[in-house]
Amino acid sequence: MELKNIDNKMHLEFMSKSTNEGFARAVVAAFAAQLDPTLEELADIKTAVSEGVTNAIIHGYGTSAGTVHIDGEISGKTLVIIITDYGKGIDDLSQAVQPLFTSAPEMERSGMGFTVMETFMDSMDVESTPGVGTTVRLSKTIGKNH
Amino acid sequence: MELKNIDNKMHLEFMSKSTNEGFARAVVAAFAAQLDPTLEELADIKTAVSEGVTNAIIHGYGTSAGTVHIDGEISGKTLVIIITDYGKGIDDLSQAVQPLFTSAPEMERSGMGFTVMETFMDSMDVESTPGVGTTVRLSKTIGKNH
Amino acid sequence: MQIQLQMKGRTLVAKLTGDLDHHSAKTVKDMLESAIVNQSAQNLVFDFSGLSFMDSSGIGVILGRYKFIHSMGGQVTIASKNKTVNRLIAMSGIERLISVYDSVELAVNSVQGGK
Amino acid sequence: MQIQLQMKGRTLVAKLTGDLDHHSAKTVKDMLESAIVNQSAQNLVFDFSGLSFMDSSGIGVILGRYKFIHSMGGQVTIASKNKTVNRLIAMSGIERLISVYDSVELAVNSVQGGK
Ligand SMILES: Nc1ncnc2c1ncn2[C@@H]1O[C@H](COP(=O)(O)OP(=O)(O)O)[C@@H](O)[C@H]1O
Ligand SMILES: Nc1ncnc2c1ncn2[C@@H]1O[C@H](COP(=O)(O)OP(=O)(O)O)[C@@H](O)[C@H]1O
Repeated sequence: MELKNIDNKMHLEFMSKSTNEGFARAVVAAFAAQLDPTLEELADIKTAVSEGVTNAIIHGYGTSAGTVHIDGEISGKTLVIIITDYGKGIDDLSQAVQPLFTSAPEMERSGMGFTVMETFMDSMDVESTPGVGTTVRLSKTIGKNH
Repeated sequence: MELKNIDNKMHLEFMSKSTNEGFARAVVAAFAAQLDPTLEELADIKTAVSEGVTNAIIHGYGTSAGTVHIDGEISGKTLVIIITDYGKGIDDLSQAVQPLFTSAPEMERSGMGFTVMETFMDSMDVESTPGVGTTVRLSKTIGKNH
Repeated sequence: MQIQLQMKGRTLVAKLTGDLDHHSAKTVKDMLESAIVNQSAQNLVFDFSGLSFMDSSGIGVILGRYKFIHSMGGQVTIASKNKTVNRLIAMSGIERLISVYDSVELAVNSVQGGK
Repeated sequence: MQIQLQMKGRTLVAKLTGDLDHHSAKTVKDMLESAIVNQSAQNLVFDFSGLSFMDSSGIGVILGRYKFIHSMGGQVTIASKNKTVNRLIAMSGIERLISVYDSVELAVNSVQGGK
């Protein structure tokens, strides 16, 4: 059983276009700012969000039009960010999260996206259904290391 | 008949809390940044958004919990921002938009919110249904005065 | 929002740093009210040189303090070079009651009758 | 994203300013590729001192240029003091191929064999 009081909540939707990667980072950074993160914590969060959003745009939707969804939640000092796409989904999830695995080497992808999200945040959970879409849930508690 | 090609689109929802006024300004500013506005144009947009969001929070929802919605749209050099609440609505709309009219003088409201939105943006349209909610549609074309 | 308070003679100079919106208005109001009373300030100068943002909630804060100071026979002025803030002030009509100056020095001098 | 290109001997120094993400990666890739060919650059130094953001798309850009330069017998180094960027680089394992230095000078000297 998990109990939590949600102090603040936001939901964002935007078109699956690469111009919106920077926009998504700015939105999550502005939301996280309420927790008074250090510059390094904020950089970690922005980097992780950038990975998730880029994946939704290039792997989830690719050349087809779509909408990326981000949910943000603050409970106490903990930030939860959920990135969802209704794109093509991931067939082999345990392979996908391996460091250096990429299905798009021709796009110069490094296969480090999931590894970055996992390392820069406290937790990462991925749910994906082929043909339906992908949800990445990231969380980070601010002020742990100071 | 109005025809337009939408270049970018976003939708934001957040809790009706005054902490989110600054968040909403930051989100719209980050979205508008794609249009390369001058600092003054950006300040105008942020001020107008702040008025609309503050109204939704204090007049629309007041002490009851609610969600504020913002839609953003970019077509060419034109930014459209739509702020919606599902709060108490406005009985007398033509009175409400008068400069200096406020129903909350005890909160030190100045009654200038609608006037600011109208002046700082190119257009403002308000739709409100008592007991249902209020929608304010603001638009501004960037680069008009330079 | 940060507020720095300073007495110059019988004039309270309040320097606001950050965003003056509905969210911060209540704090600003409370801090100014208690400072005016505790320091027996006669006049009030708003120093907006550190303000990064203001909306019409700021107009309410200015006007509220003006009413109190004015009822005691004092004066209120504003130091602001911020274009958007100054447009807001002009638009609201409070310029007829409260003058806006380029610098804190000019704003203070004006309420103290050039002394 | 802005790119400033400069030749130091046979080394191309590329200073990136702004955000290096998937959105800007393609432009950076194209500009570096044509500069390397046009200037007959042997080595490449990434100057990340002006970088405000980088994610794993940047790793792809670095690795892609490394492969090309390396196949021609040249070397790639990076000048970066940005903590988050350096953690990304370390995490990706490319540090085994590409050294990271505190300054452009050190990064250039290293590929030019201390000359
Ligand atoms: N949202 C997504 N939708 C579909 N496939 C995805 C998604 N996110 C990741 N993947 C798959 O997982 C792989 C690994 O992702 P990642 O670690 O981020 O590396 P990269 O983006 O560099 O390929 C991707 O190459 C892709 O095949
Ligand atoms: N979203 C809203 N929901 C309900 N009432 C509103 C809303 N927005 C504005 N109003 C009404 O219109 C009046 C005028 O609004 P405005 O010009 O912004 O001035 P102020 O916010 O200072 O009162 C408000 O006092 C309120 O009665």
